Order: sequence, then C-alpha cells, then structure tokens
Amino acid sequence: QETIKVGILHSLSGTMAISETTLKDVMLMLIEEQNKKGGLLGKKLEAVVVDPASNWPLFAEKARELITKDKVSVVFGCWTSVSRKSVLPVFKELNSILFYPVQYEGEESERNVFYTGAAPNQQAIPAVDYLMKEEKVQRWVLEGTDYVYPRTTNKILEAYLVSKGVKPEDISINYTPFGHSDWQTRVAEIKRFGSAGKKTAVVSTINGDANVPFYKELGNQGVKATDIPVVAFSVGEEELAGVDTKPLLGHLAAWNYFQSIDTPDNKAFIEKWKAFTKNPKRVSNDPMEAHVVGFAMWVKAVEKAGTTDPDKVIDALPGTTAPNLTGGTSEMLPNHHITKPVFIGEIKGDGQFDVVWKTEGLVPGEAWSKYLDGSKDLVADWVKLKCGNYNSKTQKCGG
Amino acid sequence: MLNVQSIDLYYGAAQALRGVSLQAEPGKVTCVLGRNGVGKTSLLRAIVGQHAVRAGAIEWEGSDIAGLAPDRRARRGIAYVPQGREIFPLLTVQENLETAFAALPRRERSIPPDVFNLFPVLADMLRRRGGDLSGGQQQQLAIGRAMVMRPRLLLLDEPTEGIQPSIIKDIGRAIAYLRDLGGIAIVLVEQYLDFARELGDHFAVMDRGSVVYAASRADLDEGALRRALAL
Amino acid sequence: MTELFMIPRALDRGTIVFLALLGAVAIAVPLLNLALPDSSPLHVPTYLVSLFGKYVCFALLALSIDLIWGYCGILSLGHGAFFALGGYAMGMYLMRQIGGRGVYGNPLLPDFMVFLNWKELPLAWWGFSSFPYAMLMVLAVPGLLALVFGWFAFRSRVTGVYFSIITQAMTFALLLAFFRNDFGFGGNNGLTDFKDILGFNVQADGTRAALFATSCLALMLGYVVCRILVASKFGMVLIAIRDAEARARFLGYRVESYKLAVFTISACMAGVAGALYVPQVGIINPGEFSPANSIEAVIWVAVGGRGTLAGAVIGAVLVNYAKTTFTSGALAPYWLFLLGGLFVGVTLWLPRGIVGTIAHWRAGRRITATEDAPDPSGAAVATKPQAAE
Amino acid sequence: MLFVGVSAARADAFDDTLQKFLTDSYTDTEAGVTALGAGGDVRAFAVVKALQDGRLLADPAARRVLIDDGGALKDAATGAVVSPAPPPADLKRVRLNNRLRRAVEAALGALTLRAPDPARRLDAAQAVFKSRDAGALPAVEAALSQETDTRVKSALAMARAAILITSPDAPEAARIEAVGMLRERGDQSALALLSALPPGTPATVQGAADSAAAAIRNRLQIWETAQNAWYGVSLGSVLLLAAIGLAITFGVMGVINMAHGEMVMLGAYTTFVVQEAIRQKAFTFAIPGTGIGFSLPLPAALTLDWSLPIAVPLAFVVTGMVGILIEKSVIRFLYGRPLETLLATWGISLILQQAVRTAFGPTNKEVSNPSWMSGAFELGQLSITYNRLWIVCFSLATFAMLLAMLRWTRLGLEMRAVTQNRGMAACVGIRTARIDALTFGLGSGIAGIAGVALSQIDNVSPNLGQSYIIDSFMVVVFGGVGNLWGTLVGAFTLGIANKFLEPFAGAVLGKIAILVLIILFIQRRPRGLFALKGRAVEA
Amino acid sequence: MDLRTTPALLYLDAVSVSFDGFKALNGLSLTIAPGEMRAIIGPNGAGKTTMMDVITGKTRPDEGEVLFDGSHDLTALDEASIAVLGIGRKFQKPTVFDSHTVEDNLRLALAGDRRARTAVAWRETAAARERMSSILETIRLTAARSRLAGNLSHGQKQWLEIGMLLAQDPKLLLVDEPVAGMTDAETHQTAELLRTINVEKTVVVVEHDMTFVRALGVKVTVLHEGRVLAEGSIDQVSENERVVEVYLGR
Ligand SMILES: Nc1ncnc2c1ncn2[C@@H]1O[C@H](COP(=O)(O)OP(=O)(O)OP(=O)(O)O)[C@@H](O)[C@H]1O
Ligand SMILES: Nc1ncnc2c1ncn2[C@@H]1O[C@H](COP(=O)(O)OP(=O)(O)OP(=O)(O)O)[C@@H](O)[C@H]1O
Ligand SMILES: NC(N)=O
Ligand SMILES: [Mg+2]
Ligand SMILES: [Mg+2]
Repeated sequence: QETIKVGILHSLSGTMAISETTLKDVMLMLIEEQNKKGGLLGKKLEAVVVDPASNWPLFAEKARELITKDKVSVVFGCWTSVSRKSVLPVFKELNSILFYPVQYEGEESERNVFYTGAAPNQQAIPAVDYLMKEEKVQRWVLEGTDYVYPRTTNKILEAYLVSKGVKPEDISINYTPFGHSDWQTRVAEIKRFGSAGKKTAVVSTINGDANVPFYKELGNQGVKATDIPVVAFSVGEEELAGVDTKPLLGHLAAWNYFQSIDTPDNKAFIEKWKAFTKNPKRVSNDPMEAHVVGFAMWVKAVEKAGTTDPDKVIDALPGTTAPNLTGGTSEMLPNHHITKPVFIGEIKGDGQFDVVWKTEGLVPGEAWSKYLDGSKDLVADWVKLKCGNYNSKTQKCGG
Repeated sequence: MLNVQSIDLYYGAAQALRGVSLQAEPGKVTCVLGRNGVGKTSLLRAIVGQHAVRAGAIEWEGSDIAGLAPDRRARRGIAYVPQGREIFPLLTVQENLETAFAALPRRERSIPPDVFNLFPVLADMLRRRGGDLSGGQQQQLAIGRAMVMRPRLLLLDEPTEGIQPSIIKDIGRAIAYLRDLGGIAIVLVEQYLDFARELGDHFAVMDRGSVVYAASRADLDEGALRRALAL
Repeated sequence: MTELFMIPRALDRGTIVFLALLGAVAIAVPLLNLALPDSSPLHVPTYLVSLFGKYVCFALLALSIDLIWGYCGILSLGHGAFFALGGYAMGMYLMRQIGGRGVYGNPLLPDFMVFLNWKELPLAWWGFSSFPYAMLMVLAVPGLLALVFGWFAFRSRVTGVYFSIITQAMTFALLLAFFRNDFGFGGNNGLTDFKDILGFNVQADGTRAALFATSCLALMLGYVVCRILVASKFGMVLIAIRDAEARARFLGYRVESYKLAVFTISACMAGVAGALYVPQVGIINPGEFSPANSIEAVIWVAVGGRGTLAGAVIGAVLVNYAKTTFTSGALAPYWLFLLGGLFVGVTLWLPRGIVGTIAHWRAGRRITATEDAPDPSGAAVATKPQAAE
Repeated sequence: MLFVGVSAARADAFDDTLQKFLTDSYTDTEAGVTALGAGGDVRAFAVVKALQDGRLLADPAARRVLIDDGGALKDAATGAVVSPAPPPADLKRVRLNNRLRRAVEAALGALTLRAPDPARRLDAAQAVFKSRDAGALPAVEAALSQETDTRVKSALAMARAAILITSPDAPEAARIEAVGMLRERGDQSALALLSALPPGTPATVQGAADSAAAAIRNRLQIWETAQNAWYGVSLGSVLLLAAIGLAITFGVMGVINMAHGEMVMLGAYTTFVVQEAIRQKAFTFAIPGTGIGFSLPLPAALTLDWSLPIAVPLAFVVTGMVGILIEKSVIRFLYGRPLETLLATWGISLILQQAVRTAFGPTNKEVSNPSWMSGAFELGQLSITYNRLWIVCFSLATFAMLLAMLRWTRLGLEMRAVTQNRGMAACVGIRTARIDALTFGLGSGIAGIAGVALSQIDNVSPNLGQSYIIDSFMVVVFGGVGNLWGTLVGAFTLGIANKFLEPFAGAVLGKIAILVLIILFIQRRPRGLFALKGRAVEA
Repeated sequence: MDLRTTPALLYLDAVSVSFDGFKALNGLSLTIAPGEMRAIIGPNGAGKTTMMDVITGKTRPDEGEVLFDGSHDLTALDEASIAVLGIGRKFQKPTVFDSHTVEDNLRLALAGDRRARTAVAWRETAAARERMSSILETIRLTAARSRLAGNLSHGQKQWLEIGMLLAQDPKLLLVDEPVAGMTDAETHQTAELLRTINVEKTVVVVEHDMTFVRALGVKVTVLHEGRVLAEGSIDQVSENERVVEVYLGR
C-alpha cells in the first residue's frame, strides 16, 4: 500500500540530541495519531527517521537523502540555525518543504521553509517590554552563547533598548563559548554590574548545555530573582529538568508555550505524550508545540490541496490555521511565519513555569527585524509578492 | 633440576630454536655459548616464558612449566637477568630491587645483604632512577634484582657485557658464590669464553638454533669447543 | 635493484591498479549519472554523486594524515584545521560569487555582514572574487599555517603526544575564533547558500559530476605525490625518523626540515580536500575545526591501515559509508553502537588496519619485507630465519 | 478572635486590605501587601507569610481570603477554620511575581523587626535594608531603641542608614552620617545605594556619597583580585578532577584513553541514580523496554545530604568495574601499540555514550546539591560558594590519596613497574594482567568519582564526558605526561590563568589565549611543565 | 705523533656536565690528534658515554670547551650539523631503524647529501651499491641484507651499527663498546677492522674488554669520576695503582 512519507531530521546523537530527540518522538506520536484518524488523503503516513548527528554538513546530506532517496513529502526538522542554513539550499534545489520549530534570530523567509518557532518579535521584544514595565528594569546584561542566534537577537534588543531610551552604558553584552561550564566570573560580573543602584536584569540567550551550570552558579551565588531577574529565551521545561529549581524561584523565561498552561487541549496533549513515551515524568516544551501546530497546518494544507505536491502545498499553507495548545488559533502568514501568543513565565520549585504575563491575542511573526539597518525595509510575502525579501524602498524582490 | 627437552621456538614463521635440549642442576653452572644470532637469548626467553615454545617440554623441579605464564615461573624460583638489562628506568634503584618481592611470600620480602656486598655501588645509588645509571651499573642492578628473588634457577644472559673488569671479577665471584650455596641451578649465556670456562660445570655450544656441542667440565675438549664456536 | 629510487618505482603495480580503479570511478560515476535516464537500474542519482564526492574529499584528507602519521610518525590531531581552512578559502570565493543575489541584495557584502551592520568588506576577504587567487589561498593558507606552526614545533623538538595535543589546541583555538561573528567569517553559521562556481550553478547535475571527477583527480594526484615521496629516499628518511628520530640526527639528517616539509605538503593536501568538499556539501562552518573531526579522520586512517596509502583511502570511504548507512533507517538510534563496535573490532581483529593486515598477510607469504607495509609498532614481522639458510 | 472587637475601625481597615487579594491583579496585591506591612496588624504576619509560601487563597465568591494551614482552611480575617470547606475549584491561589516578592519581603521585614527570635530579627533588618522602605523607618527606630543583640543592632542601624540616605526629607547630617556607615560597610549593596541617590540630594550629601563610593570601588578592586584567584583555584580543581584519572590511564599506562570522559559521565550518572533512589526511597532497576527489573527499598531516613558520601564510593566501584571490563576485553590486547588504543577507546566512548542515552534518555538529569553544598559564605568581600569549596578540598584529597598510593604502596610500585616494562615485570613475578586491569580500573574509578563532583556543577547528560576530554588531555600534557605533580600544577596554572584572562578578554578570547599559551609553552618545554628528564626517559 | 706541532682534531677542555647535582663529567680535558686512535677505559659510570654525548651534541656541557678540527665549536651545534662535520658514532646500546631492512639502514648511513630538498630526486650510484656490498661483507650480514633490522639479534644489531658507522665515512669515529656481546674471534676481527679504519680516520674507542684494548695497541686514557685518571700505553696504565684499584681489580 502506498504511503505518504514524512521526514524527521533531528539529531539523535551528538551535542544536540539532548534537545532534538524529543522532537523526533513528538513527530512519531503525531504521525501515529494521524494514522489512527485514518491517515491523510486515504493513505497512511510513514515516518522516515534519520540521524544527522549534530553535524551540520550531515544535515544537508540527510535532507538530500530524505528528499531524493526516500521521496518524503515534507520534512520536520532542525534545531540550531546553522543546521537550518545548511539544509536550506537543498530544500530550495529539490523543491521540498521544511517545518522549522525553534525560536530563531529571524532575518530569513524562504519559500520552502515554514517557521513555526518564534521570531525575535515574538519572544525577545515582549520579554524586554515586560521587564521594563513590570519590574522597572533600567540596566541590562545581555548574556549569550557565542553564535548567530544570540548575536542577532542581542543586536535587535540593543537597538530596541536604545530606542526606548536606555543608555548604552546601561547595557552590557557578553558572550561565552558553547558548553561554557565555569560561570563563576560571569555571575560575579553580573552581580557587580547590578550593583550600580539601578534595577538590573539579565537577558539570557545562553544555549543548550551551558544553561545548567549557569543556573547552578546563580543559585549558589545567591542571585535571587527579586534582586536581578534572569529572563531566558532558550530555557524551557526540558532544560530545567537538569537543575534543582528551588533556588531559582522567580527567574523568567519567555516562550509561546508552557507546559503549565491550563487549557483542555494542553492537558490532553500532555496526557497523550506521557502515555506515548511511557514516562509519567516526561515534560513538554515550546518547540514541541511548534511541531504540533506545524504538523496540523501541514495536514490541513495537504487536505486543502488534495495532494502532497510541494508547490500546491506551499501555496495552500499561508492562511491555514491550527489551534495551538494554549487556547488560541495560530495562522500561517504569507511570510511563512505564524501567529503566536507570548507568555512570560516564572520558574517554580517543581521545574515548571508560572505564567505571570501574556500578550493580548496573538503576535504575528516578523521575518525581518525593524531594528536592523539591513532589514528594516524588507518584506516577506509569498502570497502576493511571491518574494521573501521584497525591498519596500526599491520596490524590488531580492533585497 | 631444569630439563629442557627438544624445544622449537618461532618468531612468526621464522624458526629460532630447533629441538634444543639442555639440563641444569642445582649447585652447578651450565654455560651456553655461541655466536651472534644463534638462539641463546631465545632459549632463555623460552625458559622464563617470555616467548612460547611450539614444541618440546620444559621441566622444572619435576613438572612441565612450558605452559605457565612468566610470573608463575618467577614464583617457582626462576630468575632472569636479561640481555640489555631491562631495568625499570623510572623506578629508583631501591624500587627496582623491590619489584622482585613479587615473587616472594610476604615475610621473606627483604633485600639480602649479599646484594650490596657484591655490588656496593647499588647501595650508594639507592635513590637514583635506574634509567640514569651507566650501562655497567644497570647490569649490576639487574643481577641484584634477580638475587632478591632468592631463585633456585638463575638465568644470566651475557652478564659481563659492558662491565668493567674488576666488576666482571666480582660478578664471577658472585656467580661462584651463588653456585656454592648449592641450592641454585645457574644457566649462563656468555660470549666471553675465559669467563665461562672458569665458572662452567657444563657447556653447550649453539649454532643456528640447535645445540651443536655439549660437554661437562671434566671431558671438555678445548679444541672441539673452539671449533664449534667458530663454525 | 638498479632503478631503486625513481618515479617508476613509485608507480609500482599496486599503485597503477589503484589509480586505474580511481580513474574508472571518476569517469563512470558522472557518466552513469548524466548519461543514463533516472529509470535505468544503473543510473547513479545525483545525491549519490555528491555523497561519493564527499567520501573522495575525506579520502584525500585521510591520505594527507597517513603521509605524516603512517610514514613519519607525526600524529596530528588538528588536521581538520587545514581541511577547514582550505574549505573556507573556497567558501569565501563561492560567497563572493553570490554577488547581489543574497537576501539583502548587497552586491559587495555577504548577508551575514549586512545584518551585523558591517559597512565594508574586511581585508581578509579581498581578492576572493578571483578564482585563481582563491585557489592560491586554498594551498597557501593551510600551507603557511603548517609551515609556521611546524617550524616552531619541530625546531623545539616537540614530539609524540605533545605534538598531537598542541595541534589539537590549534584547531580548538581556530574553532573558537571562527565561531565569533567578529572574526568575519560568518560565525557559527559559516558560509552557505552558494550559487555559482566558475559561472556554473553549483547545484546543477553537470557541476556536481564535474566536481566529483575533479575530486577523484585530486585524490589520484595526491596519491601519486605521496607515492613519489614515500618511495624515494625522502620516504626512507621519514620512516627512519619515525623509528629512531635521534639516530637519524646522528646520521646527519636535519630531522626538522624533513618533518616540516612533509607536514606542509600534507597540510596543503588537506586544504585541497577541504576546498573540494565545500561546494559539494554546500556549507563550511567552524564545526569543521572541531577536534572530534580531526580525531575521526585519524581513525579512518587507522581503520584502513596506517602506513599504507591505499588503506587511508579505503578507511575513509568505508567508515563514512558505514556512517551514512547506519544513520538512516531502523538502525539510526543504534548507529553509534555499530560504529563504535566497528572501531573496537578493527583494532582487535585487524591490528594493522584493513589494508595493513592484508599486506602483512601477503608479505608473510612473500617472505621479504614490503616497502608499503612497514610494521608501525616495530613488532616482529614474519621472516625466514637467517640461520636456516 | 479576641482582637476582633478591640477596634472595629482597625478591623475594617484590615478587612479592606484583604479584599485587595481577591482581584487577581498584581498591582492590587502589591498595594495590599504594602498596606499590611505598614499597618502593623498582628494578623498581618500570618497573611503575608502565607502569601510568600503560596498558601494564600482567594475565595471571590464569598469575598474572603483563606490561609491554607496544612490542609485546614482558615479565614485570614478571623483565623477561624472555615467549614464546610469551599470546593477547591472555587478557590484561587493568590499569585506572586518578582515585584510582589520584593514587597512581601519588605513587609515581612517590617513585621518581624521585633520578633522574639534574634535570627528572625536579623533577617528582618536585612530585608528592610534591601527594601529601603521609608514607611518602615518608625518601626526600625523603635526596634533599634530596644534592641540588645549587637549583631541585630548594627543590622538595624544599617537599615536605618539605608532608609535615611535615600529619603529626601531626612536631615542632612543624618544622611551624611548614613553615608559614613555605608562606606564602612563597603560592599556591593552599599555601593549600589551610594551611587543611586535620588535626584535633588543636597550637594554635601552627594559629595560625601561620591567619595565613599569611590573608596568602596577601590577596595572592591583589590578584593576582586582575590576573588579571581579563588575562581582560578576552583576552576583548577575542576580541571584537576577531570584530568587526574587520565593521568593514570594515559600518563602512567600510556593508553590514549578517549573513553576517559565517558568514565566521568558514568560517575555523574551514578550520582543521579543514588539521588533518584533516595528520592523514591527505593532503588529501582529496570531494563528499558523489557519489563525486567527489581526494586529495593531504602531506609527512609536517608536524605539527599547523604547522596554524595554514598555516590563517591559507589561511583568508584561502578566505573572501576567498567574500566576493568574494558581493560580485560580490549585494552590488554593493545599494549605496546599505544596509537591503536586511540582507535579502540574512541569506539568505546561512542558505545558508552549511546548506551547511556539509550538507558537514561538523551536529556539532562537532575542532580541537586546537598544542603551542605548549597549557598555561599562571605570572607571579607570574597564570596565563596560551598560547592566550589568542597570540590577544591575533594580534588586535593583525591590527588593526595592517589599520589600516596602510587608512591608508597606495593600496588603502586607494581603498577609503575608493569607500565614501564611489562615483560620484565612478569619475569620478576608480578601478575601483570592483574596489575594492568587494576591500574586501568583505578584510573577509571578516579574518573568516576570526579564525575560525582562534576555532577554538582555541570550537566548530567550523555555529552558530559565530551566536554572534559580535551581539557583533560591539555592538562596532563601541559603538566608533563607521567608526572602527577605536573597534572596538579598544570590544572591550577591553567585554571588561574583562565580566570585572570576572562574578566578583560572575555570567555571566548580568554580560552583562545589559553590555548595559544599552551602551544607556545610547549615550544619552550617540549615535554611539559614537569618534564621527566635525563637518560631514564629515553631508555 | 706530536701534539704540540699537530693541531688537535678533537679538543676537550675542562668540560663539566651535571645531572641534578651529580657531576657526570668533572673538568674533563682530552685531546685527540688527527689520525690517532685512542682507547678510553674507565669504571662503569666514569662518564665515557656522557663524554660522547657531549661531543655529538646530545648533551650540552655546563661548562668547558669542545672544539673539532681546530675551529668548530661543537657545543654550539646540533646533532645533525656535528654529524655532517664528520663525526660518526656507534651507540653503546645498539640503535638501528627497526622497520628498515639491513640494506636500507646502510643506505641511509652512506655518506652523501642529507638535505630534504634533494632527497626526493636522489638516485643511488653504482659506487654506492658496491660500497654497501663490501660493508655487508665486512659485518657479515650479506645474507641478512633484506631482513628488517628490528628482527636481528642483539649482536647482529651491534654489527649493523658498526656497518652504518663505516658507511657514514666520518673523519672521527666514536665507538662505544663495539665488542660487547661478541665472541673472542669476532673481538679480534673488530680490533683488526678498527686498525684498518684508523689508517685513514681518527678513532676513539670505549671498551671494557682488556684483551681487545691490548690488541688495539694504542694510547689509553682512563676516566674516573668524570675526569682523566691516567693516560699512557696499556701496560703503563695497568700498572697504575689507582687504575687497578678502581677499574681492573685484583
Ligand atoms: N623479535 C624477533 N623477531 C624476529 N626474529 C628474531 C627476534 N628476536 C630474535 N630473532 C632472530 O632469532 C634468531 C636468534 O636470536 P637470539 O636473540 O636468540 O640470538 P642470540 O644467540 O641471543 O644472539 P646474540 O649473541 O647476538 O644475543 C636471530 O636470527 C634473530 O635475528
Ligand atoms: N640523566 C642522568 N641523570 C642522572 N645521572 C646520570 C644521567 N646520565 C648519566 N648519569 C650518571 O652519570 C654517570 C656517567 O655515566 P656514563 O654513562 O657516561 O658512564 P660510562 O662511563 O659510559 O659507564 P659504562 O661503562 O657503564 O657505560 C653515571 O654515574 C650515571 O649514573
Ligand atoms: N535557532 C536557534 N535557537 O539556534
Ligand atoms: Mg642474545
Ligand atoms: Mg657507557
């Protein structure tokens, strides 16, 4: 019997396995569930799992293999920006579809890619707004891992903060290498920076492995959320599973989903997830929800198009809606980003987040940042303009 | 009593010993002579177990030890002074001597004073690393180490190589002393004929992996010996 | 005997056979890809052409490592750095070829410079729009780094693990440096989304086939260079240095010159491999500098058989083929077990590597020692005893 | 119950305040908390405390606020247990955010300034110091006049100074005096206060504050050097721990042990298993996906504080056994072929990583700090965290034990003999196979206990080992292969150098600089810091 | 030969070397004239090998002067340069290139261009081949010419090293214990060989075998505790009380 193949391109080994393996499992669950509902277009879905092993060129190779050898109709995958960059040319060349589920630095809109994670305006900016308004923060430490996502996000935030009247000397930007594990100096420096008499907060774009030792050091050096709150963009339930969160009470994270959000959809999803993984302690997180939403949109679009032909599905996707797990309905925008609610959560003692703030309604994802010189004139619109980087000044597609 | 019975030994496909037999009895010195590369060292390596034999038997004190690991042979009283000394370079002289305790039961673990009587230089250099000693000093250390084991079979591979004359005499005296203790069977591989002739009770000359001449001191024919050596 | 040290000796029968095989692959794969229709059972799909092209580049890298490790005993745990530098040089050329077709449409600056708000092209990027200049850099940058690094290290007589570890430190330092956006080479994302090479679309089937054939040619050339080196007196001295460096000095050989020469040649070879790799996989980023990559390349050589040039090539292809196969399908979650098991198994059962073991086994039958199968550990090699003759 | 009647007006005010907790608005809640803190009602403490602990519940339907007192619901206004208890669905926990938490702390401080327990009073005084809540001034002054405990007294005085210095209506002299007190205090919080006086502060006060701030900054600069040195020592101890096992398997035995990091990881996972067993009060073992397993109850009295004393020997045994297994099955075939060990141990490390990933899952595992390893203490202006302090001690102790073992025990002597000349060692009667296995087991075991320590500061994930392997080799080689002292000095040198570079070069450039320094250093000393010299080495 | 009229080929003056405070050479002075053969004896640990290490550049002296051929300061040169100047050495512990054949070991030792630059294009001449064959005859390893040197017995390696020294064709040969592990007959042959070599070359031999030293019939220097204890003919030094006491024994 003929099936529709769905490629899953997440690292199951190497440094990124820690985050990406979960996404593979979610995809398997979603596919199984869809098949229980009778599949798609009368065919069963078939998952094709490969392991790009946290190796960026291997991502490209595996993407190519999925599309040409396995002939998958769509691929759900990638976590780091570099892995996405690595597979981009492949998806363009072979005209296939990638759903990318992780918050990222923006500055991209490709015909073949659908971005279901947050753009900077759906995470970073609201978080900073919250701190300015609710906590009256005047002094900022932008602490990040040294790579593109933090660098770009911090560039945007810096421009944004300055536009809000923050003085440059009240912004401190610092980068540490991947896997940085000795945070003594940095945490002491944050304390020092925070002792200038102005309310100070840390905006953390620290990624992956470095987070656990960072929070452990914060806890041990007694940096309390009431003194210097830390708001993180890459720390979710999964990352917190590795730390004792009691000393971290009140530190923040900004996401478009939290496991603790109390809606019927979310409850049902968590139950299914725990049953599927046969692990009552398994947590859920934001990129997982992005896959849930993305998958639902893809299913709808295929049904609408009546085929899995990439061109037709790509055309059908913008405007497609799907319920997100937090009670709203996300829509795929013409720029291939989606609308999302933004939540600010405070860390609780049990490793979960307590939502302390959320946006009114959903925030549409912006591919190009208003706060960067290079991109402030760019517009992405694959429906009318058929262009990912339309320059509204020169009125030309192509930057 | 050591009784080596027609052993064969190979390095890979190359045969180094062909049907070699040799006896050594307590209180006697058995000398093995022969030119370079004829298999003298290989014979000793076979006896101590550093290289397995492919055929033949090695009987020691009544049982065949050909299948035993070297450390078990050492614990049965076989001590070896190898060619090239093989001391432990980074251990001090004292530690080098103490390694030999491994072959002894716990209460016998002491360095016999004989060692320092015979080789006073070792007493002077107890704290120096073995590898820093001069060639001759290392040779003395190697013999001393074997003596610490209180062996009943002592195998010496060219012990005079690189040794100053006075100490060669000392070593000769040491071997004679050990022989005269009566309980030790000694196998001495030598090139230095005068030295060997002075100490030996039995003689075996090897050539190309076999014993080509054997005699005991009483019926030693000097001419035949020299001829066998010059072969 | 009379022709001992001449090129013909370098091109012995094994070498000719090996080169012929490589040549056949270089022609056959593109042909089967371009000339046959998709439906033909013999058709080689394009993705396999790129995949094989990648293997061939890795084989050249392995060959460069084997030249220094197998023959001169220099274990570099940072050879990936030279590979990556060659790759970056090529990547920079490819980036400049994009011109105004980047997402921001800036004709001069690559995209990553635009969104980081850079106003002009950094000095290091100058000239890279010229292909000949870029190719020169492919050789010169790794070569120069190797020359300077080697000059210091060999002159100070840094050997053994000390050398291995400082090469690792070198590649690690470069990894961190290239990660930094400020460094000007695209940070963690590296260079990607290439369009043209020499005016041809990098993604076109024809270009891919040509790149594959070029890689094969480079590998053949590299192989011949290595053969000539190791079959000459130069190679004899390398082996002498590997066995007893001090002794070679007392014979009057300036060990550091030999090491420096071979190290630099090897680095250039690695650079070429990197340069050919980049357009075929479509990305170069700092990950290539990661110490694990360099160690892996050493592992390929060990698997194939160190000190046998063909072994390096075969090891690289085999391990990478295994990786490709194991990381897909049902085996994907367990592929590390298989690969790890392969490495352990090879060391235990094929101690000289695949080719080394075969060569050794054949040498045992031919009795004399072969040039191509020196015994790396210096342990006994079966020979007929002198005494028996 | 008693005081309800005492003052109806006050009761009303209190009740009104409580109403603010019903609206689920942070602003209202904050107003409520502040009012409670300032009002000084006897019942206020219980309410604010309950809020802090998340035990304050709003019952909007009945317009009352309840306190969850261990299951019993009490009315906050009357203190009476409400019955029947309203259905839980109708109740809403009054929520907190950081801003509120600060308000709560300030209120609690004001409310407990005269608590009977001096420790509580001290906390209260410090809370007021932090909040600088002008409203608390009368309470502080009242408390100050009656306080007898000297520590509390000085804390109260400091709190008073903090309030005075920021309040524009305080007399100038008092404010200048406050500046003096803060200058005395000389820490970062004093600096923060001094450098952020409200606008409109008189020039005299401002001038005094500026000079005091400058003085404090100077003093802190000196402390900073000490702090960096301490950070360096503590990073060095981590490096030492990571490297010390490798100093055995690689330094002493010559095995290029790429699986070393995985031994560290196994040690960390052992810690996780121990903690998990303590949390579950049972040790459970199950082979994933098979249903095979068993469960072993633990004495309930075990707390997490015991987890490390249990984990250290256990990790030593577990990783030691794994090490012995590896030696017996693979390494022993490779002696005399050191480079092949690179290949085999690399394979083993892949297998171990994936095995752990399969058994425990790919994500981080939670390992918490026992209470005796949590927090920090101040030494002058040095802040020393307990976990780092313990790790420094632990690494030195491990080092000393290992050194003593190698130097002075028979086993140590035999280990060294075997690794220097295996063939000859056998000929003097040493059981080489056993010694080899034990040596590799020892190195692995030490790596395992290092893993226990590292689990306290780093991720416990399958990648843990990978992140230490390069550093470990650097340390061993930098110090000089085969020399334990070299490993010690190497680790601390690199640690301290790193920590002095980091503040001004940044972590990334600092790390690059360290690597370049290592490369250059090796040129000067091609056999490491503590190179073995002499012909013994060449022999 | 008269030292005052002939400039020395090798000149050591007040050379001292110490290892961790232990003086292996202690103000050693020695002069070797061109064409001379000198035997050096002395107790184990007297510093004979250390002296050779100093001459060949392996060990740097703490103080003292080492001159070769009147003008070359050996303490400032590295091993390779010293070898190229024409000083060859046979080590006490035989060291050969294990994974090269016997023949290739000799080939590498043969005098000629040592530069890396020219090594790739290097070709063997017929003369060189002949010379190799004759050396192989001399050291009696002709039959073993294509065996790997690593597989030779101890004594065979000794011979190979001597062969390599011959092939190197140096001006000055430093020979450390050449007859250790040789039979009496071989010892005689070696003495013979060295005498032949000495016709053209300068030779310094270290040996403990008195028969051999006597057979050489040359001037003998006795080292003790890092300095010269006695010098003269073998008979002269054998009668020296101190030499008997520390070295020869009674
Ligand atoms: N490890 C080895 N591998 C291969 N062949 C070997 C090995 N060791 C020795 N041989 C060969 O075996 C033969 C016997 O060697 P052996 O060392 O026993 O000789 P020997 O009589 O001790 O000589 P010598 O007097 O030179 O020490 C020689 O031909 C030698 O080349
Ligand atoms: N690296 C070192 N460290 C310490 N002591 C050393 C070192 N090298 C040599 N020695 C000592 O220097 C002394 C001289 O050694 P050397 O090898 O020169 O003696 P030798 O005259 O050649 O002796 P032999 O006749 O035994 O070969 C010896 O006592 C030796 O122990
Ligand atoms: N896109 C990220 N988080 O790398
Ligand atoms: Mg021998
Ligand atoms: Mg000597």
